[in-house]
Amino acid sequence: MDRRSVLKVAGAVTAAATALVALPRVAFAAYSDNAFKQKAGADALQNAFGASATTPSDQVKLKAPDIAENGAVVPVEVETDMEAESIAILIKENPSPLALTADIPAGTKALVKTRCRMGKTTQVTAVVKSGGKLYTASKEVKVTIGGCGG
Amino acid sequence: MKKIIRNVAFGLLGLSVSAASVAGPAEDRSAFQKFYENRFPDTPLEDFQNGVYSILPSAREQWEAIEEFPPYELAIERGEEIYKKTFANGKSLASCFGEDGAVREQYPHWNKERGMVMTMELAINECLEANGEKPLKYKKGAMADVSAYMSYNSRGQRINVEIPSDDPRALAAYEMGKEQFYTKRGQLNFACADCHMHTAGMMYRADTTSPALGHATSWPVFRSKWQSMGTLHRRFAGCHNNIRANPYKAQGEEYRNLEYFVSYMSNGLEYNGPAARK
Amino acid sequence: MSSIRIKAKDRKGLVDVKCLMKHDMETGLRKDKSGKKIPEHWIQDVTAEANGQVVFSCAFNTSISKDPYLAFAFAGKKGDSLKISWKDNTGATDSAETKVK
Amino acid sequence: MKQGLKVIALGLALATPLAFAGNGTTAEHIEAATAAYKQVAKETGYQWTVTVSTIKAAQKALDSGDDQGARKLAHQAMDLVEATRTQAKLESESWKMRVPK
Repeated sequence: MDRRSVLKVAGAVTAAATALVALPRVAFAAYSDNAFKQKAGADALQNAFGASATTPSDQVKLKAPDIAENGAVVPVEVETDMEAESIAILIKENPSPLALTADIPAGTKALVKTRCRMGKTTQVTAVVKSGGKLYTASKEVKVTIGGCGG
Repeated sequence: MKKIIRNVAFGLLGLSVSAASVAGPAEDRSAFQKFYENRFPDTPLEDFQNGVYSILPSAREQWEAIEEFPPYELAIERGEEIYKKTFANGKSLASCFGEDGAVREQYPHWNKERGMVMTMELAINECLEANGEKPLKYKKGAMADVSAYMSYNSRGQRINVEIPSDDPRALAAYEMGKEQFYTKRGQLNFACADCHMHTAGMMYRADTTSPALGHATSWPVFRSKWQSMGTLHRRFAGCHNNIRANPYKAQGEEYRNLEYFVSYMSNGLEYNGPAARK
Repeated sequence: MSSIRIKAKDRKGLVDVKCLMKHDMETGLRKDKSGKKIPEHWIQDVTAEANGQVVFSCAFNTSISKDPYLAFAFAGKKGDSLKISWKDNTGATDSAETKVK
Repeated sequence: MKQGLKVIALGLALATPLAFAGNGTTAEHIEAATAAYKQVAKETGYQWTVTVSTIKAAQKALDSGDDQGARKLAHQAMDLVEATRTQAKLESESWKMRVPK
C-alpha cells in the first residue's frame, strides 16, 4: 500500500495540506529546539509531530538491552512493518527525552538504528508516526554505574 | 559480595589438592583450557577469544550491534597512516614489519640474545628508535592505533607462543608471569585468577568478569568506558588499579611476562584484534 | 578526510546503510579539568541522498552517543551514489559520498 | 564489604609487629612510611595504591599544619605497608593452590 493513500481519507477539507505533504519532501526531520529541548516527552512529540496522544502497538519493534553494558553507548533499534512517516526515540530520564526523530520517505524502510546515552535506568520508547497517529513500544533499560571500570 | 568471597574461599580450599606445582607449561596450559571448558561447557573453545561475550548472551547482543560499525575502524585508519608514514631517513614501519605489518603471530616471543620477552608494542618502538624516530607511549594513542592496524591485518593468525626449553630464562619469565596471574594483589586482595578464572562469569558489583582464556587475543581494544583505544598493558594497569595495587610500568618486565603467560595459555585461539569492549 | 564513514550494500533491492560520524557530541553538561562547563556541541541534522533524492533524514539530541552511529535502509541498487551530510549546532557541516556496493 | 576489608587489614596489622614507635617528628614518620613502602615494593613487587594516597594525604595534612592528623595518616600508611608485606609473604606460597591441576 502506498502510504500516501492513507492521507486521502483525511478528506477534502485538508486536501490542500495533504497535497503539500505528498510533494517530494525535503528533510522533514529537521532539528528544532521546540521539540528537542522539551522536558516532557508529550510536549516534545506534540512539537515534533503535531500530536502527543500515543497508542502502544506490538507492530512497533523496539530493540534495546535489558541491562546496558555501558550507559554511554546503548544500541537502540526501531523497526516497523507499518506504513511509517516518521520514527522517534524517547529516553524518559534524560534531561530532554526526545533523542532522535527520523523521516521515512516512500521507498525507505521504517527502520533506524543508533547508539544512545542513558544517564540512569530509564524507560525507552520507540514512536512510529503512521497515518498521522503515533504508535509506541517501550521498555526499561537498566543502567548500572560502577563495576570493574579500569 | 561477602557471600561471593566466602564461596570463593571454599572453592579455593577444594582446589588445593597438592600444593607444589611441578607441571611444565604444556601441562599448565592443558589444565588451564580444560578448566574453562568444564566451567563453560556451552562455549566452544574458539569463542573464548570474544572475551566476556563468549559467556554472556545479553551483553553479546549489544557487542554485536557495536561491531556492526565498530569505533576501532577509525583507529585502524589512523594506524595505517602512521604505519606508512616515511621516516626522516626515508624508511617506515613497513621497513621493519613488511608491507602490511601482519606480524601479530610473532609476538610475544622469547628473545634469546637479549634474554627477555619481546612484545609487538615494544618492537614497534624499537623500530622507531632504530630509525631515529621518537618512541610512542605504550598505553593509548598512536601506539594503540598502529597496533590496531597491524592486528587487523593479522586477523585469523593463531596464537602459538613458545617457551623454548633450551633456555631456562624463558621458563623463568613464564613462571614469573604465572605467579603474577595467581597471586593476590592490592588492598582488595584479588588475584587475576580470582576474578577471571575461579569466579569468571560472576558479578562484581555491576560487572561480569571475563574468562582469562582468550584474554590476550583481541588487543588493542576500543573500550566504551575509555572512549578510546588502549593496549593490553593499559588494561593490566587498569585492573591493578581496580584492586588497589599500584600498576607496573607498561612494557616493563612484569607486564611483558604476564602477557607471555596469558598468551601462552590461549595458544590455539585466533588473534582477532582490534576489538570493541564495554 | 571526511568525518563520515559509510558502508552501503545492496541486499536484493534494499540498500543497507551503516554510517559512523566522528563528532564529540558534547552534551553541555560535562566539565573540563578546570571545572568549566564544556559548551554543548552536537550534530543536529543528518540527511542522506541517493542520486540526489533524499532517502532518509533525521535529527539528533545530545542523547546520541559520541561518534554517532546510524543505520537505515532504502530502496536502491548497486552503483547508486549515496551522499550523507550532517550539520551541527554551531552551523558546521560535513559530508561524504560513496557508491552502493 | 568495606568493613570486611577493614577487619582483614586490622588483623594483618595486629599480626605484624609495628615497625616503629611513637618517637620522632611527624615528617620523619611520613618519611619512614615512604621508605617502608618503597622497600616492600622493591623486595616483593607488592605495592598498594592506598598506601601511596595515604602518604600523600599525610604530607598534605602536615603542610597545612595539622600535625596530629598527619601523624595519624603516617601511621595508617605504615599499617598498610605492613599489610602489604604480610600479603606478599602469604602469597609467596599460597598462589600455587589456585593453579588448576
